[in-house]
This record gives sequence, structure tokens and C-alpha cells, in this order.
Amino acid sequence: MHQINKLVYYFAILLIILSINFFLPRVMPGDPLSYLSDPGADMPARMTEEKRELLLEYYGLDKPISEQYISYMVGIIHGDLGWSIYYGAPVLEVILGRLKWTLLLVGTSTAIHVPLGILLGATSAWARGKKKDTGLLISILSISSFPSFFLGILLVIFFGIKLDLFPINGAQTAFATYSSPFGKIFDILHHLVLPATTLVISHIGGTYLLMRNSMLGVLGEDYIMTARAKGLSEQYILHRHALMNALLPIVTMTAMTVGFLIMGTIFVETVFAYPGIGNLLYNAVLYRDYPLLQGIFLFMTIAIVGANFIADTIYVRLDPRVKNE
Amino acid sequence: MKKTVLILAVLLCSVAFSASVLAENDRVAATSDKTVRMAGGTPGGSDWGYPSPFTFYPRGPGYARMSLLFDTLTWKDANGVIPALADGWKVSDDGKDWTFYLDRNARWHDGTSFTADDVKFTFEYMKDHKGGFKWFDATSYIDSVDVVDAHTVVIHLSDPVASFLVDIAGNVPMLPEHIWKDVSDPLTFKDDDAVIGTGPMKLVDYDSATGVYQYEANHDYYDGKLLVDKFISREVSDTASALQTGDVDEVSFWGSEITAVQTFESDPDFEIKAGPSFWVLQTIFNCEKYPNNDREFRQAIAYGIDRDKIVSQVLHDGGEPANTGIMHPDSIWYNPDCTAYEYDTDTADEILDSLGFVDTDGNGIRNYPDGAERSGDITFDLYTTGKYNREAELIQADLATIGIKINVKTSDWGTIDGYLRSANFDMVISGHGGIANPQIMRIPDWPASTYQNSEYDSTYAAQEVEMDLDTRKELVNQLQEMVADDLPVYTLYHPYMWCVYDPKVLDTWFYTRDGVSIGIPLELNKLVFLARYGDANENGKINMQDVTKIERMILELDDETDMADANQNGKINMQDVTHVELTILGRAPIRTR
Amino acid sequence: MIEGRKILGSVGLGILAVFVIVAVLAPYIAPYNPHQMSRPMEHPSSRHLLGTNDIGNDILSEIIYGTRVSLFIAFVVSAISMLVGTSLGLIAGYFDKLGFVIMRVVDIFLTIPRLPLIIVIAASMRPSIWNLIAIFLIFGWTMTARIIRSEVLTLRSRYYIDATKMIGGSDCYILWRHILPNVIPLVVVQFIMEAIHVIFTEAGLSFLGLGDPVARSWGMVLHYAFECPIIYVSDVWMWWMLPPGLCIVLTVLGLTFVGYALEETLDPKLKSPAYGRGL
Amino acid sequence: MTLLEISDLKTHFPTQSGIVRAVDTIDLSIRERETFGLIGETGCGKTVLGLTLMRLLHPTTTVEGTIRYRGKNLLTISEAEMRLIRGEEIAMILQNPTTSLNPVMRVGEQIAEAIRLHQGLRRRAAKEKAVEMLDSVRIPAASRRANEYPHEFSGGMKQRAMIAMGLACDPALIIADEPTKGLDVTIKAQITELIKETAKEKAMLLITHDLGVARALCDRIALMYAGELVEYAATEEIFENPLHPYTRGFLGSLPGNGLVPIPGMSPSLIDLPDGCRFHPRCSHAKAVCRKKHPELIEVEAGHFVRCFDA
Repeated sequence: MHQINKLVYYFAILLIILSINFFLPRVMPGDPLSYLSDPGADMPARMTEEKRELLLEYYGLDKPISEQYISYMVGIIHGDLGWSIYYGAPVLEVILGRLKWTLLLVGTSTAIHVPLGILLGATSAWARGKKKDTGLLISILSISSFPSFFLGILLVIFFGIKLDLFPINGAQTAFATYSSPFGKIFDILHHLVLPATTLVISHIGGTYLLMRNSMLGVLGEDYIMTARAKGLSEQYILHRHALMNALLPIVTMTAMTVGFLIMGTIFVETVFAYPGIGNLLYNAVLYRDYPLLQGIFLFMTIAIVGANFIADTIYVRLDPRVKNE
Repeated sequence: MKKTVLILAVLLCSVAFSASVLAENDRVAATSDKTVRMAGGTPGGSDWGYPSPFTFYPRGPGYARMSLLFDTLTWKDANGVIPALADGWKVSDDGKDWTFYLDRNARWHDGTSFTADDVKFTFEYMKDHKGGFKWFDATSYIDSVDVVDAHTVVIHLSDPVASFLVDIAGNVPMLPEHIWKDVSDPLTFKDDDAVIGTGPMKLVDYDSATGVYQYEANHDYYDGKLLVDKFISREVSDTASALQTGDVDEVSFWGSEITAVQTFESDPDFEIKAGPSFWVLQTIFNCEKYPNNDREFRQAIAYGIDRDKIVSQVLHDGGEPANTGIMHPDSIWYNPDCTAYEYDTDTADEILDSLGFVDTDGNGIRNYPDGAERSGDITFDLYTTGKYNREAELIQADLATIGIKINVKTSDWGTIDGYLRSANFDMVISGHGGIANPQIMRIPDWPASTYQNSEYDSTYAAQEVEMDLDTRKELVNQLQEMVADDLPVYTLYHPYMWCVYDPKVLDTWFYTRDGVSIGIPLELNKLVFLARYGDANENGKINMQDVTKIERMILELDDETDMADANQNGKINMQDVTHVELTILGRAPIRTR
Repeated sequence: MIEGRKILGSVGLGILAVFVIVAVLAPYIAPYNPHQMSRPMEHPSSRHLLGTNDIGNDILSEIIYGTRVSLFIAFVVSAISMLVGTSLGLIAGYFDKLGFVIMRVVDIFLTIPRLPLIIVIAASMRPSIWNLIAIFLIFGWTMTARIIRSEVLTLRSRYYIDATKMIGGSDCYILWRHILPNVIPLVVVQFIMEAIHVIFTEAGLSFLGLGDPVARSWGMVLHYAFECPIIYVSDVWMWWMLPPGLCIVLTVLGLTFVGYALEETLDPKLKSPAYGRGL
Repeated sequence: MTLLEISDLKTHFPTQSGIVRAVDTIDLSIRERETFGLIGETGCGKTVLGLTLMRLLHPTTTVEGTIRYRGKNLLTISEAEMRLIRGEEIAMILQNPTTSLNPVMRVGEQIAEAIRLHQGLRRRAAKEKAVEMLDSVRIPAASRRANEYPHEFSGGMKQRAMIAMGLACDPALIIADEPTKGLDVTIKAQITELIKETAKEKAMLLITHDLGVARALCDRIALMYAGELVEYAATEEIFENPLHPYTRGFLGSLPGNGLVPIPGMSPSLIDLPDGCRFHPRCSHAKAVCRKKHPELIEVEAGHFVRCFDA
């Protein structure tokens, strides 16, 4: 029953967001063909009214809005996200082209910042009140106060320009030919270092603080005392008893911030010319590319709902109490 | 704990370092081919679409990337129109029938010969798929196309088109019939076949996400030897540093980016070429809405805007105050006699006073006269996209001194376009490119769509079909004067352009006469990749001794050339030829005077 | 650590105080009007301590006035979010049926991809300060409402509220006299959290060019600096990019310290000196 | 024979508002196989005494005096040595089984981990031993229950599990902190019975405020007030012949004795009254009680009292 409720709830949320996402771009002034006539670009692409109408018809934008809405919903059910007007390609293809890079970037940074944040948070809590804790706390609070784009710029200046250690443009060397199969992997990793570091630094504070607080709470729990009374070693208690319990809120938080993690890369993408979903969204807004905008929102929503679902599942595995409720 | 962090950090660094070493090796390995890399744009702005004629994004850079693969009948170099797929051409007296003699050596990338059938097919295909070629609607002028023989084709127009050689022959990419005849929806056709053209480059790879294009040279090109093996256009986060760190070999700057250009001036590793942008920034007035519907009011505003200051403060002198008649000073259409509204607040005040706009409540802002459509302080919104905030701020300050209050509102182009379309605005700042071609002055395509003047419209229509260049120029001059006097738009400035490049990699960069195609102010003209015809020592000049055969020479014969035919045997007497101008690049026409 | 918390809190307050003073006294402190123009792109000198920007505005003055914009937006948004969020949280926690409805709305808001939607709205509206504030407010109240509600639920289960009810206290009276004072500390922490969030997001949007171009915040100064084509190939970043960036960093740091100190003081669990709870 | 000898023990910890003198000069000894009851109101420091013996307090706590266990001073040995004593030699059953069991770990595993640690058994063997232990504290279907999580246990079962955990490594001394707190009467009786059985073979320090339980289980009883012992003697002696006014008051508050509460509140351990610490609440307080701090004196053999009146 609980599961069904949850599903109904997710479904309702999806429906609401899909609708917002259909109507919002359409109430904004301008239409997808505006970009075709943007004289602010470095070239006039002139379009006659006749051609405008032809294109509106071609993209089905001349139909009544209710009809568009229905065909949009039907399309989604069939897994057809439509055709991106600006990119002239299937929306799914456009999104997937960017998604791999976003996932690489977000995935790498999350794979580093979550464990590292947990580790540091636990360390800090374990050493509560000692110099180590204070030092960690102040330094992590400090680096977390850097907006990601500012941090990225500083990294570019120092490691990209001054020291010339890392590339600062893009996700890989453009169409380089590699001497070994690992060349490409290394090249991609090399390009990944600075953007991923930026994301790790700007996200680690959240995980760290939550973990520290959660751990402090757990360390105050009676069962930790019980474990100590059994003569278990501090390390063992930390790993076997405290960590598991302290991780529970981290799981929830990480899931809740998935949307932010994915979209937050837009700043890093801008600074490092990294291809990703953030810039895609920005362009989709500028070009009023309705199908693409809808596609990105759908994807984001699914990612968020999916992450919550996964978090729920993991939570059940981690916390036996939830299962029986 | 500290140990763990340290180990992690070291790990990161070592991966990075080994990667950099490996990547370095790879780059060295890759340079056995001669590769040219250019900065295609900044994040989100370096993807210009799949470079088929129907899927590139209809912007200058998109067209330029497509035009490397697809040739047109004619093309342009630094001096003007040159032959491309057509070796030569002639036009009938009424200007309606154009005969093109096609290059016999031209081949499609798949080896098939290019023939007159392809030309006929191209125009018919575009007619059948109206709206498909978003870039330019070429077909409305064309009546029919006749194939005379495999290498001769006649294009019949319904009305004469004065700019036919540039706007249509030099703009419409030729399609291979054997590929496109089976394609029903060109907007979705993105196979490898969709990029088979006759051009000097072949597409190797394209990635929309990263905005990277990779081309390889078409070494079988019919129109000259290629100087490079590969060409890459890629996204960079910062153009100046990308050039400096060697991520790219060529970047382009414009306008206020002169500051970046200056940093390269003293650098011996780089060379700089300057060129015109054929672009203007203008304030668009709503000629249908009070108070901007009053011509004199608009003139007062024009006097009240200090364009020199905008050029010096915002552009850092990387441009010039604009021709109030719109056409770019470097174009042949430029009318130097348009009213120039020299900055003069006294004149502006006088006009406003005489119109009854007086500051009655003493708050420093003029008031609308009693009984007018609006009342209270003169205040209205100035819309701009984020790009021109700086200019808007200056205008706001300038107009405040003549007692007009402006609220700067920024919005994206989609929104502003909506306002323009519905004539729901007071003033908009917006740019306009391609001002080397009178076609941009057509209303209502032009953003000044609220301007209504039947004389203007008829003059425009007249110049469109006027085949005599001088007469046409005169008509275009009149159009410019009307714009300058009536001020449906008030032009602000023309920025300059620069390309900064590493001459060791490629040193043939140049700016095209009146812009690539219909006025793209880019240095990315396919001719930069071609060795100049007969230029054995590659010094950029043709070696006459290398010219062994001239297949066909085209002379623009007029009355004066006849005079060189002293013995009147119908042939020119070479001793009368005082000057031979050889146009560089490709197989250039030899002009005689 | 007890001392450390106090020190951190005071340092945070000190930083914030400096910025607030700068914001309030901007016209007196700033050497120039931020819109006044002199020669563009000047290097730092005695006339312009941080040089001038691309159109000749004094960068120092721009930053000083930017303090006003950045802090104003953060303050207004956080204050209104706090008011709305707290009220709705109180109501939702106290009245079950209304609470259910409010919490479903909150859930939906929390599931909507927040940053993308903000970007979509901001890009099409190209906001002025007030538009920005409105955009932030759409989402600002939700987290506060949720947190306050769960706190109210905890408080409500405590006996003394039932007791008050038995002796005839009205719902309003209970909310006002018994529940509100107990959630105030939490509200203050939420206020700070929201302020940090707003400062970051506003700076980010401005950096993308979606801020108010006329009332230039720190983020907007950074935006123009980033747009400058020689920012990486010259030393310009040192006086044009670093100072506004560090202002953001310091403000957030100040808020973080204060928030942290408050939180530590408030949470009895974190205060206990011994491991055991029963002590 | 004396198993544990505490002398001059002081446990103080610093807080923001001042130093908490939770255990302030305590001397007592526990003999082998003896059940020793430590009784006092909430907040008198009896749990801290238990934790002090286990050395489970925060490092900032200052502990003075000596705790001699089989000749070793527990306050001076290394942490590693101490760990070997915890659980194996001295086990502590913490109060409040609901929070003292790790919610995300199977009960069997929680018992087995101490066995694995101290007896070096492998996982499987330790598990079997844990089941055995659960069985011995009369948990039905022990092998199934061992695989369950604490939230699946009832309150009484959790307490049994706690006891099983304490007994797992066969310690010489068990410190049981309020083992019957919060249980309803029938369960309490069962648990008391269980403790009585197990205590036969072992020494036990039973910390409680439940005199009934103490009387049923203990050989000797000590009463603690405001960080110090005020009276201790054999169980029957305490009940028959209580000498300290606090003891008398405490006995008087028993349900069987008319439920007369001691007036006033126990003092804050930070701000202790001068003189006798009980004098503000004592109906017999005299001038001397306000000024001088009474010593613990042996009024009869084995019966110690801290009162000028005794």
C-alpha cells in the first residue's frame, strides 16, 4: 500500500512537472523561430513571413495549444521526446550527447566528494573538540564559501594558465589521434581534473557538515557506549557501529541534491567549456527550443524522482527499521 | 587521516601528470599531418549544426562550416566575385537569363562528376522543400532551370535580380542529385552522405555536444591545391588564452575585444589581420507608438546620444561611429552623405522644447505636453539582450541629460523578438549583420518593421531589379538617406574585426569582400586553405611562368574595352592593356583595364 | 571547542558587520559613483585603487555599491521566505488537514528541478532586482516550512501544550506563546541558510549574465570581468575578478560561521561534554 | 576476597557553567561473587561511577584516585589493556536497552562481536555462542531471533539481549545500570529473576534507584547522594537499621512505606552546598551540618554512615 501510494505520488509529481514544463516556455514571449531572425547574431538570417509559417507548420507549432499538449503527452508515453528545433536532431540524441559528459563529470566528482566528505566528516566528529576537528571544520567551511564558478576561474588561472598543468578547454583534445588506446582515456581524465576538482571542492562542504553532525549525534547514542563497554576498538566501533547509522541522512541528502548536482555543473561548464546538460538548457531557453527544453526537464525530473527512489531503496537496505513500517 | 588525504591528492596529481605527458606525446604524434585548429566559439556557442545545407544553424559560422564542404556556382575572395563551380557566366540583357559554364573537373566527394543536372536538381529540390534551406530563400526568384549540355546550364528568373551573382549563384550550395533525390525530409537527413559536396574539405567528424568539427582536405579538389591536411573548429573557454597556450592556431576578435588583440600586437609568434564586420549596432524606434512616432522626437534622441563616447568607452575604439544610413563604409553601397547627427545636446534640447516636451514639474525630466497620449515624465523602456547592457547604460545616461528617462530592461532575444513582432516596445537596442548587402534593408524582415513609408518601399523594390550598378547604387543611396532622415533606427557603431593567427601554421587568412556569401564577416573563407593558383613559391602571388594554360578568360567587356581594340578586328590589342590585375587565390579571373 | 564556537561566531558577525556597514555607507565610502566613467581598463593606481572596468567605471566603487545589491537581495529573500515558511510551517504542523495539503505542495516544489527552473525564468525575464527576488521567493519558503513543521510536530507532542489546551488556550494562543518561541532559533538558522543559498545563486545567475545589469551585484561585476577577453592573458583578474569574488566568499563565510555557532549552541546533542546521553 | 577496590575516586568534568563533580571521593570495595547495590536518585552520579570504572568517559573528564581490579589500577593501565578488561573481565549492561542496542545491526551479531574479539572465535562459532547466550537468557527461538534487528524485540527481550551481551564473555564483574528501568511489573520480575540467577556465579555492581530490586538481589547496598556515598551496609542492615536521613527518606518513598517523598531537589553537582550536602533537605539539620562536611564513619562493623547524627 505504501509502495503504491509512493508510485501514485511520483506519477502525480511527474505529471505536474511535465505540464509546467509544457506551458512555461509557451507563455514566455517569443517562439522557437525567433532565433532564426536574430539580427544580433553576426549574420542576418532573414526569414520571410511565408517561410516562418512553413516552418511553424513543419514543427506543428501552428496547431491549437491543447492539441500540442496532447501530442506532447502521447509522445512522452511512446518515449518520443520530439525533434529539437535549434539543433535539428532528435531531442533524445541531443540530450544523450551531452549527458555522457555531464554524467562523467558529476559522477566523478560525486564519487570523490561523497566518500571524502563522509571520511572527513567522520574524522572530524570522531576527533570532536580537538585541533584536527577545528582545523578541518574551519578549512572546509572556508573552501565551501567559494562559488563554484569563482573557484573554477581561480583553478584555471593557477593550474591552467600559470602552471600550465591541465587543459582548460573542453572534455578532450579535439580529435587527436592517440598513440595508445589508453591515450584517449588519459586525455579525458586530464581534461576532467580541474572541472571535477572544482565540483568536489564546492560540494564537499555539504556532505562533510552533514556527516559530522550526523556522526556527532550517533556518537552520543547509547549503543556506541555499549560497543565501547564490550571492549571493541575505536576503529571497529567507528566502522561497524557509528558509520552505518551516520550514513543514513547522507543517503537522503545525496538523493535530494541530485538535481542540483547535475544542474550546478552549468557554472563549471561555462568556465571550462565543458560540454554538458547545463549549457544545453541555457541554449534551449535562449532559442525557445520547446521540445528540447521539455526533454531536459523531463530528464531532470526523472533523474530526481529516480534518485529519490533509489535512495528509498538503499535506505531500506541500510535501515532495517523502515522495512517493517 | 591526513595521510589518506595526501595519498588521494598525490593520486590525482599523478594521474593528471601522466595524462599530460601522454597527451603531449599524442599531440606530437598527431602533427605529422598539417592541421589547422580554430576557435569555433565559447561554451554553448561553438556548435553550428551538422554542416549539411539543411541542418546547419542558420548563422554565419554555420554557413561557413557548411561551405567548406559544398561549393556554389560563384564565390568571393578579398576583391569580389570569382568563379567557383562555374568557370564563367553571361547574363541576358533583360537580366533574367543567366548562363553558367561549369567546371569540367569538379567531382563530388564520392567521385561522381558534377554536372548541369545537379544544378537543375538543386534549385528544383529547394523549391520542393521550401523552408528547408533556412539560410536564404533563393527559390522565389527562380522561374526555371534549363540544362543545355552536361556543363552548361541556364537559370531563368521571373524578375531580374541585381544581386544574383552574390545572393544566389554565390550563396546556394550545389547538391548532388544522386544522393538527395531520395531524401524526402532534408531537415532530418544526417547520414554521412548528407555532407558529400564538391568542396575543398570533407567532413570527418562532428560532435554537437562539444561543438567540434573535424575536416580533412579533399586533395582531389578541382580548383587548387590544399595547403593543409586537416582543419578543426573547436570550442574554447577563453579565446585569447587558448591561442596563447596553443590550443588553437587562429582566433577572431571584434569590437571591444581590441584589448585582447593588443596583447598579441607585440608578440612575434602571432600575426593580426583586421577587417570590417559589416555589422551595426542600432537603436530601433517604435514608429507607431507615441512619442517615438514623431520623426523630430527621434532626431532629438539621435542628437542626444554621444556615439563617439560609446565607441571609446565601450569599444575602446575597436570600431567606428556608424553610417546613419546603415550600409557599411567598407561596402560599395556606402553613402557617405547621410545626415550625421553630431552629438549636440543643445540641438536636442531645442527640438524637444519646440515639440512641447518641457520639464514642467522641475524634477529634471521633461514632461509630455498636456493633452498628449501619455502624461507625466517622459520615460520609456529600452530593451536589449544582455550583450549590449553597456551601450544601454551609456544611452540611459546621455538621454538623462536631455531630460528623457530611460529604463534599461534586458531580456533574451526570444522575448525581444516577440515585442518587435507585436510592435509592443518603445526602443530596442539590437545588432544587425550583413550590412554590405542592400537586401537587409527590406521591410518588414528588417527589425524596423514599424517604419511605414511607401516611397521607401517602392525605392527598395526598384533597386532589387535594377541591373545597372550605378543606377542601383543611386537607389540604395536614396534608401540610406531616407533611413538617416526618418530614423526608424538610429545606428550607433560598426565594430572592427581581427583575426589573430599563428603564421607558421597557416598564413593565408583574409577578409572577404563584402563578407563570405551574403555578408558573413568571417575570416573562415574556404579559399584560405587553397594554394594560390600557379603560386609555386607560395608567396601569395601567381608566378606568370607557371601559368601554362588558361582554359577560359572572362572579360567584363564594356565600351571602354572596345576602345583598346585599335585595329577593330574584334580582338583586344595587348599593347593597349595598361594594367592587368590578377586576383589572387584559386583560379582567379584576370581583369584587364 | 566551546570557545572555538564563540570565536567563530564572533568572527562571522564581525565580517557581516563590516559588509553591512559598507552597504549602508556606500555613498560615503565609495570614491566614485559606480556609473561615472573615466578611462576604461586602467590598472590600479592611487586614483583608482582597483583600476577601472571595461567601460571606465571605478571597480572599487562598483564593488562597494555591489555590496548593497547582493546583501539587499539576500536579506529580502531570506526575510520573506522566513516569514512565509515559518507561518506555513506552523500552520502545517499544527493543523493536520491543512498541513497535509501544504506538505504535498512543498513536496512538489522540492521535486521540481529548482536551478533549471530558475534559469528558465530568469533567462526569459532577464530580471531586475525585484524579478530576481520574486524568482528566489518561489522556492525559498519550502525548506523552512518543512523544517519548522517537523519541529512543531515534535513540540506539539510535548505534554505542556496538551495541558494548555485543556485549560482552554486557543490555537492561536498556543502557537504564539508556546510553539513560536521554541522554533525561533531554528528559524534564525534557516534564515542564514537561505541567505547563503541566495547569495550563491544570485552570484551564479549574474555570472551567467542573468542578473540585473543596472544595479550591479558582485556576481554581475564578475560576469563582466569574465567576459573581458584578456582576463586570462593579463593580470587584470587580480583587481577585477579577485576582489568581488572574495567579497562573496567572505560574506558566505561570515554567514556560515554565525550559522554554525548558532546551530551548535542550539543542538543539545552536540553540546554534551560526555559521550553518554544520560549525563 | 576483594575483586574491585575503589579508593578516593573523584570524577569531575568541565562544562561551560562550571565543573561537575559527579563522583566526589568515593571508597568502596566489591568482593568476588558479591552483588553490590548502588542506589540513589537520578543525577546523583551513580551512572558516572559505573562509567568511570569502565573508563568510558570523555577524555576531558578528570578522574582521580585508584580503582584496583585484581591488583591492577584501572586508571593507570593503557587504553589497550583496558579494552581487554572491558567486556571480558568487567562487563557493563547499560541502562535503556532500546537505545543501547545498535538499530541497524542484528542482535546476534551484536552479541557475537564481543565473543569474536575476546575469545578469538570465528564468525560462525561466535554466532553459535551468541545464540546460546540468547537461549540462556530465555529468549524463545533464539537462533531465529539472533537474526533479527532490535526493533523487532519487545522491551523485555531487549533487556534480556543486553544481559546476554554482558554475559557473553563470562566476565568476573558485571556492572548493571538500571536493568529494570521502564519495564512493567511482570517483565521486571522475570528480569530480576534472571539477574539473580546469573549473579550467583559473578560479582555484580547493580546500579538502581529501585530499592525493591536491590533488596531482592544485593548482598550489600550503598546509597549515593550528590556524588558521594552517604551510607553503606549489608542489605538487611540497611533495610532494618537505616541511619542516614537520606536513606530513611529513600525508604520512606517506597510504595510499601507510604510513598512519602523526600522534600526538595537533589543539588546541582556544580554548585554543591557547604557542609553536609544533604542538609538543605534534611529535617534534622543542625548548625554543624551547615558548616562542616561529615566523614563516612563505621558505626557498626560493615555499616558506614556519613552523618553527624549517627
